[in-house]
Amino acid sequence: MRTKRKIISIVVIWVFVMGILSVAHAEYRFGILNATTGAYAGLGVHKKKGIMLAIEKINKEGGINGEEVVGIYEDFESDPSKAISLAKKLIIQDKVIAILDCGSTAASLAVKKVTEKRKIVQVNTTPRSALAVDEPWPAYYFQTVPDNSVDAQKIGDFVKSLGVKRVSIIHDSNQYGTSGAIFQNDYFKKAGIEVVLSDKYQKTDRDLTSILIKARDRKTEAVVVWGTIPTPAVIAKNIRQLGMKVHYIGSSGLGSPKLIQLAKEAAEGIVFTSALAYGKMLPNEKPLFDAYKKKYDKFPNYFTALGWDCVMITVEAIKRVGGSKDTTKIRNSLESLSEFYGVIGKYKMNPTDHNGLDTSALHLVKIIGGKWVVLD
Amino acid sequence: MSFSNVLQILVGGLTMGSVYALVALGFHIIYNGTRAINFAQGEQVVLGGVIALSCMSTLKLPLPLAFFLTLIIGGVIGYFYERLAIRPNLETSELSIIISSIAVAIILQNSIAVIWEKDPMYFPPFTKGGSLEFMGAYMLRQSLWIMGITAASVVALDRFFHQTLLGKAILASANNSEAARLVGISPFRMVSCSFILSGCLGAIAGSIVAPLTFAGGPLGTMIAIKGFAGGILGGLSSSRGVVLGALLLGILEFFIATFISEGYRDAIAIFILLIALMLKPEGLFAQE
Amino acid sequence: MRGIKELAMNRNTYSKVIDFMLFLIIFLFPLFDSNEYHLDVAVIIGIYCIINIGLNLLLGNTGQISIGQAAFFGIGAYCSAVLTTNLHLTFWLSICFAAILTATLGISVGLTSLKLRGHYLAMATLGFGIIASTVYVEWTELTGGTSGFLNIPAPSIFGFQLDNEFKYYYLVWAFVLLVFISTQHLINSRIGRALQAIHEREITCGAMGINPAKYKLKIFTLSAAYAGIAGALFAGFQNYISPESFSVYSSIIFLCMIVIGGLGSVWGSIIGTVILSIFPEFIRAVASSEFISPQIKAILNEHSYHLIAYGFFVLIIIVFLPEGIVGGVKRLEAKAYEWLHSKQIVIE
Amino acid sequence: MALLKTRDLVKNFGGIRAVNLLNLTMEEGEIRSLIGPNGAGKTTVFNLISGILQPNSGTIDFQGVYLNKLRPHERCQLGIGRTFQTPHMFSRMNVLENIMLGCHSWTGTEIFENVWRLPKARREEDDIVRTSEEIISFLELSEEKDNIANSLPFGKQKMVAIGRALASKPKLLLLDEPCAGLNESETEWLCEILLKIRKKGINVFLIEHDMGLVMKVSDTIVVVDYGKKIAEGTPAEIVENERVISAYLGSP
Amino acid sequence: MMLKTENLNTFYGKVHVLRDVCIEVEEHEIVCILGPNGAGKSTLLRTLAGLMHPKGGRINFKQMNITELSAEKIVIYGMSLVPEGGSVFTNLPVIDNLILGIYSQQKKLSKEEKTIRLNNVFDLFPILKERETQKAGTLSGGEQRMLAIGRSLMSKPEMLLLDEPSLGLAPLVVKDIFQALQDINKEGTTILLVEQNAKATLEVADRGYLMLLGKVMLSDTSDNLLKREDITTLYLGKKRQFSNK
Repeated sequence: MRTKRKIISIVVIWVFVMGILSVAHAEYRFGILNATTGAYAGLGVHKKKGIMLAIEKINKEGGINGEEVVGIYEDFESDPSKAISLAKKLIIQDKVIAILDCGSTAASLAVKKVTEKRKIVQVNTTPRSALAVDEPWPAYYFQTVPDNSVDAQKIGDFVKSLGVKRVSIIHDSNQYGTSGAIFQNDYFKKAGIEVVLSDKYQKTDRDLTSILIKARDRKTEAVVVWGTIPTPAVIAKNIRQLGMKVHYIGSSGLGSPKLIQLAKEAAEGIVFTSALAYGKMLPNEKPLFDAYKKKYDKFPNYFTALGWDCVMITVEAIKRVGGSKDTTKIRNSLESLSEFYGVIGKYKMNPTDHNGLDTSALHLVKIIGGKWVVLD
Repeated sequence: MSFSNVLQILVGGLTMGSVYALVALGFHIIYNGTRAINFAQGEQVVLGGVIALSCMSTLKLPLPLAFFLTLIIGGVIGYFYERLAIRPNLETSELSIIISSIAVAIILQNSIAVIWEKDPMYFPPFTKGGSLEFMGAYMLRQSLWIMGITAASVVALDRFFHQTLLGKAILASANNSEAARLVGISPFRMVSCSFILSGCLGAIAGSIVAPLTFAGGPLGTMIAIKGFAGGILGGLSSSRGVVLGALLLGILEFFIATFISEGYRDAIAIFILLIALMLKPEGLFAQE
Repeated sequence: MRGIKELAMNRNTYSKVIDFMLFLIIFLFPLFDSNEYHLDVAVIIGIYCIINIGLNLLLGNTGQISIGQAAFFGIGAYCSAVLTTNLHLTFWLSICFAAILTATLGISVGLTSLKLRGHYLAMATLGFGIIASTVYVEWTELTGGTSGFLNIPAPSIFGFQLDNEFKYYYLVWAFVLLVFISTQHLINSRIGRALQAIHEREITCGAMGINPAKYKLKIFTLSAAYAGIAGALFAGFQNYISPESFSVYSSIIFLCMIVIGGLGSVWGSIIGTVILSIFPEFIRAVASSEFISPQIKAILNEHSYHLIAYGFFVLIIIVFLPEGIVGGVKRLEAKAYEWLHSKQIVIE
Repeated sequence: MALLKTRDLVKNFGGIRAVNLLNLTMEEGEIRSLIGPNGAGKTTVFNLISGILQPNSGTIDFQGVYLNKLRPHERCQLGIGRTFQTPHMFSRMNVLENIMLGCHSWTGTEIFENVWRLPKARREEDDIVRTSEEIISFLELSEEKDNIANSLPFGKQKMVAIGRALASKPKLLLLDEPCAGLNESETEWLCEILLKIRKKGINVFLIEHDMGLVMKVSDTIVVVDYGKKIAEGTPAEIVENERVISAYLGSP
Repeated sequence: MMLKTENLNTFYGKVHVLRDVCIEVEEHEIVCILGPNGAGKSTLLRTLAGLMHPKGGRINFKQMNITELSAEKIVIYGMSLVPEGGSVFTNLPVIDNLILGIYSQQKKLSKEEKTIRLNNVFDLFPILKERETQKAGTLSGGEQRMLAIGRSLMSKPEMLLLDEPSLGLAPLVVKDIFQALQDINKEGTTILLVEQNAKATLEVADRGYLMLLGKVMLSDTSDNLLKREDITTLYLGKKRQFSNK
């Protein structure tokens, strides 16, 4: 009996302590919904680094009106339905005032219903689905990454400038790759460039000669790849293996030092779009590069920048309404956020565009001699 | 479709098939020793890759030495895996062994991600140089290594199980453990042996396929499933069967990806596998 | 052995009371804990319970493994989603259709189970799971592909919207109760005994007039239908579904849940589901509690240790309780009974 | 009409012919024994009759019904019950439940009725319990009724197995070595039981090595060797038969 | 003294199966243990072979204490059990089954010695030679029994324990097996035999023990046992006991 009583008293005290702790917070709580396990783990870790660095920086600079920013991190294991539960957890239990990242397009969409209902801002780092692009922006739904259509336009313009007539599109079978390929196809159709092949791959594929020989047979002059590391590196290796002489153009998803590390010589000559102007650092990119260099002694990649920016624009929006914790005010402030330079580019939000980035945010980067060289 | 393309598909299919085959051989060994399925096999392969990489990059060992060290570490991990996770369940049921192996797979997968990194890592090929050309088809030098070592493993395992006393003892103790004890075979030791063997095999597989698949990364589940499918297709009880099944699966995948649909590749390959199983429930290449 | 048996007899008389009490607790739970997040977790647990009761009937009672249960779950979910969203059918009708569709598919997968056994059956069901996952992704027009299926309406009952966690909790757990009772009845009937016999020794069954093929097929169908119903409930609750929720990994986790809970026991399915679903919450609570120093917290935050912990948790349970939690409890009960018995003898 | 009739039954295993052109005719109301050396194919004959194996050629008739196409459970429903060499108890069931299982062949409620405990299912359950308890008292197993069948002594398990076969209300009972593993008193008792079973109008066909029992209870004996019938007749005839002595019994 | 047990007590779960069993076997003897079902005969053999461990008592084999040794170890010391029903490795061919019999001595044996032993077994059971490459699972019950005995003989045990070698076998085969046992014995192997078939067993055995309810009731030479009337009544024992199966 005695042990029983002891256990009960411990439980009671624990609950009591937890209760006090959960009430006593005078801080800005951001929920960070991110996947560091599962299919999106490879991207999730980088985004998370960016977010954590940004929060660190803000707090070092005195937080918002002297109050600390706290990031409450949850891993949704790349399963959108888990993301729904965790979004509820963050909002109800942790009382966050914004949800950042959301990890994947599917998860962003899944969480949308919860955030709309409870009027909490969600700032995503993933582009909207191609299926949802024609719909108006949901009220509480923002993103730091340029829409795939913007990226597709940048790639398309470059391909056009190469004078290529026959291209192949190879894309990741996930949401990002699929919707990118849709925009890319549309662009080429309008531009009068023939798409000889449009095919997809699974993230775990490690040999894509089966697709590439089809492209080779159809006399493709350029291969446009929509996807994220590592499989684009496999494509580069396979192109080299097959001895194909084609232009290799990639979407922003390729923007990672890993590409060169994995593909080695095969990465030579790859061109990809990037929001980060590697090599010629723009002033708005400096804080991230400095912070990252200091902590990890490396260059940050595109995804780190996305994570960084989603903290930065949220904090900026809060600052612009005088540090209010009212989520509707934050939303309105975010919607009117313009002329704000993030690492990615200049955000010009408005009620019809909750992102506000255009092709000017993107640069073309070419790999020459194992180094990034910015083309424009 | 030209002949060279068909050849190219065969090369790709055989290479990937060999990767699956090495995993399937691991399944085969454990199946021979315990009649259970070791779902951690895929992760053991991934682990082999990253360990070999660490041996080379951190310890600065030359490749053959790194390969050898990885083999030993793989065996040791196999041993501890068996002692800690499998042995307590040996006498209950196959199902609890399977669940144990799933738990170990989860632990290994995430531990690899924590200890190394979540992204795949570059692993240098065994021999330098561009791809080899043969009648219009191009083949990576590493593919030859993979196929060669797979073939060697099959022959070695086949001989081990059918010509050495220890191999026969493993088969015997899985078949009838009481009778095995009565002739002096310790069933526990036999299970240990099979796990050490499959650990070694995982390590070999991991280090030879890593130049192709990269080291680390979220590959374990996929190759475990493919290896299992290949093994079942061929018939789990014979080493030749599992390898043929896995190779067939690899080639099938490449043909489907090229001629039908990359998206439905897995689905169609599995569908064909199911039909094959309906026609020959014990596997296509099973003996008897 | 005799002791255990007598205990089992006693249990039969008490078990109904215990069942009733436990369900009473379950049904009173929302009145004491109105945290919507907790209710959300409880709803998901309830949905998984429905699947796992079916899976346990299949595996624990009939001895047929299925690593494709999440596929039926997904098919039920997509079926209901399509019917309610695109065709504007009522939720209740969609549940019926989901159950019928999954049952039909269950028959066709079950047909393979007649020919295959053991690992070969495991592969067949796993294969079915993979095929289903591929179809969710590829049939974009219907399923939304990787974007997932959006804007599924919340169900209503006689115009009463089941749009929050509290209301949905009762809906789901009412279903669990229904499935629980019917499965209990089934297990304790002539068919339940036949299933047990098929599980243990199929050849002997034929000699006793039991048609193993028929029952295997029927149970496969039934468990598929359970999963289908669960899927429809899931779609209605989440208002959004995507292929990731119905992956092979989910199937494997379902398997872990019932093995850890206890094979062949309906309560085992429920307990296993609850424990493996609650565990991540527990880890979360530990990781964010004040007892852990900020340095360790920072490390924990840097990496995803929770899945490693999850793996170890599953491993520890299966190593120490190979027959699952219910099996362990039963063994404990038997021991306690024997102990009591020995005391009595001493007193005499 | 003959109860059971096989014509030119053949069963091959690989290259070995386990049953070779076997013709059997069994009339109503008899106890018949099937004896022969190990590996002579006796159990195979039982497996063919009960449908666990399919013959390579030849026919089996049971009360004029052509059996070849029927599966084991259908044959059981027609009235062929059997036991196996080992008792095959179901480990998690007690004696009563084991015997209740035997009642499966003549009951017919479906999943739906049982799930909702409809009156029909309840009535049937009562029937099953009643029949099983009758059999239990017939076999004097009442004391063991609630014990887990697997924990019983071997002899008792064999009794339960016979009870389980009886529960299917068979017209023909196939017993595969019912005496193996029994001691002499148990064997004697089994003898009485067999005679009582016959009195109930159930025909018994048994495989047995215990010649004492075989001679005592059998009306006729069939001797097989290498899958072939080498002799058939009353016990007295068989004992005298030269071929049987050289192939099986051995000279005294 | 080849084998000597002192007050062996073995439990099967909660059931006390062996109660203070003391037996002795001299070299080159054939000793049989008789008794009704459930007397604990099989349990005694399993305890001796190390498959079960006694809760009390002591087993001495060739002046060595082997009480705590496991089955795998005991084989090495030269005691081999042929279990009830002759459990063979059904998935392996007959020849491999036999070869595994020398597993415990693999390092010590020359190739020639292996061949000699194999031939000895084949001489004893010619049918096994015919079935050499056949999987053991396809053999009939009697053949499997022979295979199991042959497998035990491969290790050339000094002592052979046999559990009901005649169970379920045709009278002719039983004769064969008993003949084989006598041959084996003549070559110098000590045999401890558990049997139901009292008469046939006593004809080949030198001495016999009678067990009842886990206890050794009496021991005597075969001739004496055969003569004694009360044995038959005891052996028939009307009581039906709890068995260890």
